[in-house]
Amino acid sequence: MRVEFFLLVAALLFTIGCVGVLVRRNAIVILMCIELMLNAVNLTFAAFAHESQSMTGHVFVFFVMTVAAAEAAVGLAIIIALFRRRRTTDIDDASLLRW
Amino acid sequence: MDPAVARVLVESTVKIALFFFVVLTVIAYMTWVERRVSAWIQDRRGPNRVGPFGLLQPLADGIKFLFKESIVPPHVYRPVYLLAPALIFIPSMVTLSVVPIGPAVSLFGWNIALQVADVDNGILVILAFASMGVYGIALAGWSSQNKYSLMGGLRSSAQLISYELAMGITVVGVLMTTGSLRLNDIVTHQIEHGWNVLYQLPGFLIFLTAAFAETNRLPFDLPEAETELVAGYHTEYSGMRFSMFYMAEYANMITGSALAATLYCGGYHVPGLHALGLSEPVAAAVQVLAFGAKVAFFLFVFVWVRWTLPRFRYDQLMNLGWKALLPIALLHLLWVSFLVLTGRG
Amino acid sequence: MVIRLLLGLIVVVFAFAVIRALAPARTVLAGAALAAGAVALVALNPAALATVEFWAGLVGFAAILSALMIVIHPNPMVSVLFLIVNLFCIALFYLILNAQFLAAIQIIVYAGAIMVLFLFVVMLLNLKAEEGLTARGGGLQRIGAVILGGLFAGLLFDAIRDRGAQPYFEPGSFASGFGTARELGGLLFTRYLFAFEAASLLLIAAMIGAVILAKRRLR
Amino acid sequence: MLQLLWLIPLLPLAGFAANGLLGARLLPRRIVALVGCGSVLAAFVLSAGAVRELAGGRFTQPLFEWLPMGQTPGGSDLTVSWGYALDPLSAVMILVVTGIGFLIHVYSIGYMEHEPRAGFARFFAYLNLFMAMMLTLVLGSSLPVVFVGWEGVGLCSYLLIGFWYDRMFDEKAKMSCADAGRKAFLTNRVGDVGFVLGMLILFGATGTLDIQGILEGAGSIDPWWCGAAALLLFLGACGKSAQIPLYVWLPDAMAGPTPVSALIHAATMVTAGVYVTCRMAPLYLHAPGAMLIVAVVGGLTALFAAIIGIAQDDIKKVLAYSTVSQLGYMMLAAGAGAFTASVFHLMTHAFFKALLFLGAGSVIHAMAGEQDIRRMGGLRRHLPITHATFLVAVLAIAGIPPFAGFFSKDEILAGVLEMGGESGSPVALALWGLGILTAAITAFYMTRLYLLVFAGAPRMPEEKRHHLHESPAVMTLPLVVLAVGSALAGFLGVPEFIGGLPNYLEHYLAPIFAVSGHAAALTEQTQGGAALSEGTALGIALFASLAGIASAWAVYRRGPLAAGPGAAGPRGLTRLVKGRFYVDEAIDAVVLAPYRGLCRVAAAFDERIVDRLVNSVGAAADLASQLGRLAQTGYVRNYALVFFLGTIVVLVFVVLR
Repeated sequence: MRVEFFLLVAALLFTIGCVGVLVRRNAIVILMCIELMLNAVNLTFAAFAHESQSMTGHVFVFFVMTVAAAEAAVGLAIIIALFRRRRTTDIDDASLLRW
Repeated sequence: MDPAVARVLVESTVKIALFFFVVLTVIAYMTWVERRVSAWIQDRRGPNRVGPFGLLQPLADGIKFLFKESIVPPHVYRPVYLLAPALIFIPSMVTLSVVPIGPAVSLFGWNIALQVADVDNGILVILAFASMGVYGIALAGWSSQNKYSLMGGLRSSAQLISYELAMGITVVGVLMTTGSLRLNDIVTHQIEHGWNVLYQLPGFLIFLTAAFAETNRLPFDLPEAETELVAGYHTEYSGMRFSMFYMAEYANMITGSALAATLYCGGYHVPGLHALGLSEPVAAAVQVLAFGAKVAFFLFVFVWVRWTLPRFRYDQLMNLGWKALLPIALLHLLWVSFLVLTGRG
Repeated sequence: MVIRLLLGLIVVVFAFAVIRALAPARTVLAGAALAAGAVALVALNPAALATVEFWAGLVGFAAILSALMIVIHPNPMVSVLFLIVNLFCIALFYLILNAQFLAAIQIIVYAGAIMVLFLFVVMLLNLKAEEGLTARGGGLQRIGAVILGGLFAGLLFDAIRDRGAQPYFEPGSFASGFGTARELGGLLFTRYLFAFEAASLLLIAAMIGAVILAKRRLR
Repeated sequence: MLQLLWLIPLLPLAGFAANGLLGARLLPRRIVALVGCGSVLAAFVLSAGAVRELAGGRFTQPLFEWLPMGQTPGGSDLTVSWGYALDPLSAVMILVVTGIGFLIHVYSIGYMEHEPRAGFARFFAYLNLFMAMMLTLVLGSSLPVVFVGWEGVGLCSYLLIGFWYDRMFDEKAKMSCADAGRKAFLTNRVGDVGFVLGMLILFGATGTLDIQGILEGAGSIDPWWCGAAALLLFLGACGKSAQIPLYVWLPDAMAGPTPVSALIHAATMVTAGVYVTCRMAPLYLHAPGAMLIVAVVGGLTALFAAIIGIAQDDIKKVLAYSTVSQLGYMMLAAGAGAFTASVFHLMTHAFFKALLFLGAGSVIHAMAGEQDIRRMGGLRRHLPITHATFLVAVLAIAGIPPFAGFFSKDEILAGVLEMGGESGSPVALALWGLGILTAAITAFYMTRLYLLVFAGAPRMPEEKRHHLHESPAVMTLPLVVLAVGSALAGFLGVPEFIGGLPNYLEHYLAPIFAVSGHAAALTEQTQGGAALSEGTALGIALFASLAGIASAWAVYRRGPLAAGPGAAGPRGLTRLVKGRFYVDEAIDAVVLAPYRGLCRVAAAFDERIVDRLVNSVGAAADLASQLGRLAQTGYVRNYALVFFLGTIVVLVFVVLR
């Protein structure tokens, strides 16, 4: 079967993740959407690795996972801190950047 | 359909059927064992009415559960509520499916591995699905939409994550000595070099403790601590669903025992068996029985501990997990790597 | 070209519309549709069971469906569950792509650790369903997001399409070591050693950061 | 002693520093007074020693390079060095300044006793600063140095006129003391412009600012430039020495404490203009036209101020106008080329005018601040010493022999006659007439003043009369000394023809006023004799003075109530005179009103156009940011959306390329 299949799936997942980040207001969901995007990228890496028969792609996936783990940990910590202050995880309530 | 595929299909189906039959039976009788042993420990009689020694008690219980009305409270989050009990079963089953219960034997001209799935990354599969165990409980607790359940779910998720770490690290020790992720290789390696428990006693103990925590049994049964949380995550469950939680607990016990036996106690290995020079099928049978014996022993230990030790307090639990087991496990890992470097083990 | 872009746009918008119509009320229905499709396909052509394409397609469909559910469903917990499903799908993809080790750690790290963390937080904060995605924050934002997403997808499709034909590949046709932990470990500890150490540092930093951030009050 | 010249201005400056910095808080009155007077006394002693050592020669003491300005293409050095020069002229000046200055310092101790300590210290600090500046002015060896002193004394006069900046000076004109100070300062600025311009012209013409150099080079200057420079310098002199039309500030300068009026606005500062004119004598000798103008202006000022003086009721105002008129006299002399006479009169005037002011101060002190002579009278019994000294001064200024004023005034008149030469040019004769007339009027109003203050029956209210008391010794002593001075100073310049005494001053100053050949020639020509014999002239002058006194006696013997013009509501000429010819009002209408209008226009322009422009810039920025901030919704999602859009744009370029 063709690699394009995986690429297309990954592209769709990535797009959906993007849209999710833009659409949702719940910080946790947004974080999850980001994880989704990362996974889409991972999938692309794996697919290309498979195509070019080299495991470099796998290494990258590995590192992306590491980063994702770190990102999730910190992100969730931030969300908890935010929740403590504002009793909400709605990012629109954390709009202190506003004029 | 070419014969190869057909054979794979047939073999797998047979194995899976057998597997489920055995496991479910064992689970059923574990309930009886538990009650008898606890009775014995507490100097009581325990169930002895239904059949000889009450051996038919589990059957009766099963029937009773089946005919009980299963109530779904209106306030629960239905899909998840229904999903949770099933989720609890899957991980333990999957984990168990990669455990070799005996050496490969040739039957009817076929060479059959006594193991549902012989996976290259067996250890990884174990770790992966062991970590999945939390979902059932957590979701059950959450979907019940009830404070006690939620607390139970929270506790279990925190607890499982904490103890997985230690568990995983000790397992890493095992696979380092073996140099392979296949459980068969691990067993054979133990057959050749001696059981891991001899070299990695601390690791073994940590693994056992973590296994207790993973199964949410005393002294780690805080998610369902009846004195604090009514019944924790399965407060809202009743009838067959409740029994599924119950069975899942035993399934987990079996998995834990099987893993302990496989990883540290040489799996189906019987020291000095080849000296007897039995024919292959007989030897295989003996080894399977030996494996069963080891698992049975660990199951007994589970029960034994449950009725002996009191429950931890929550902070004690966390401290034990993070401040005691984890560091020890890391040190132990150092020790193991030292062993590997010096070629022993 | 433009047509392809529009096509991608329509695809995504349509998908969103459909799922919004069905979900969240009847999330089961989506799964049912999935199962039905699979069954129908098998009924038409049993041999498909043995082909990689069948399973890949099935998994892909499940993946996209679950991804959509993540975004659509107002209840964070459900989103978490569907994300787990999605991660499993991707793990399966890894298996199909001969990356067993990746598949394993995908489940261990993501499903086993990260998602449990999400689950834990959602339960800890005991979040209720988001009061309708249509709440304030502007429809413009949402519509714009969807349209842009469509464009984006269209562009990606276009780029993928323009890669030119690549040879088919057989999942089996591989050097035995490909994708195993041993190979990957070899790479990690030789060529990518520095990156590996850097990653470990990153993890420590993240850990400390998380502790500091989540601490109720620093001493 | 001569080498310590630089110390003379420095000592009072040190005193100023000490009193100014520490006086207000740390030093007790006693110390403040000690420092104030001591420094001046020391300066006086030094000056005396220096003058003795000088012995009529000339001594220059360059101290340091002040304004290094490189060289002209011609190669002459433009550097202005800070230095002092002592010659007979400046010798006379520093002796007068430090001597009288010291006396007035002493007097001030008593006069200012009621001041709070801070004010006391401030007063002495200012006085010392004034002394330092005045000495710098007098000793400066180059015009810029002189100018520094010039401005410095201006500053001090401003500070001291406004010393009681919180008090009202002229209720009718709504003029506070601070206003008076400002008026003086600004009026002086007008003159200073002239001074600076003249200085620059001379610099351009002679390539140096060193006075000696300028005077030596004076002969070679183009006559036009020479005249211009002379006139411009004279403009400056008008400012300082209160000549028409810039005299208006002096009467108002009486807002300051009386010692200040005595020291600055009678004895010393106001004579700076005369001094500079005399100092620049050779220059003027090269510009006869300018000299004529000087003479005319001086003469007119003398008469004009004297007339106004008749009608003043404020004791200090009377003295102020008499000062103006006397300054006019000096200018007249200078213009007539009788520089010696000018300086002579300057000196004598310093004595008796200081005496008059101090006497007036003593009176005011006794009257607890009352200054209106119509409410005085009969003080003869209460203030014997003051009365005696004051009488001496009156006789001196009225020109009664043998008091100082007689000689100096006579010499001036003689000088004017000499200018006219044998035939007696009509201008000279006219000027001489002016002088005589002024003499008579001066005698008149001084006598009037004396009679109204000391003679006749007391007109002040009862309770005041009990408070009347003679001033303390610290005030009367200087009076006595000055009285002696104004009685005898005249004998320094007894005209030859009377004989008896040689004309010390003339001989002493001769080397200065007989410099260049041209000047010598000019003096030769005038030396030829005059239209009238000196004796006759002297007689006429004396007669005029006596006439003035007699008429005044006739009018005011029985007090002002019987006074014809002074009594009933002023009419016609009297009114005009009482209104001081409305010069202030005239200046206000002619100069200030248009100026204010201009200011108003400028202000309007600033507000309407400039400010509005600036504000509109700010408003534009504000508006822009108001628009820009709309992009800042504060919702992360919006930012993310834009970010995503950007990504897509980039992607379009990458993919569709």
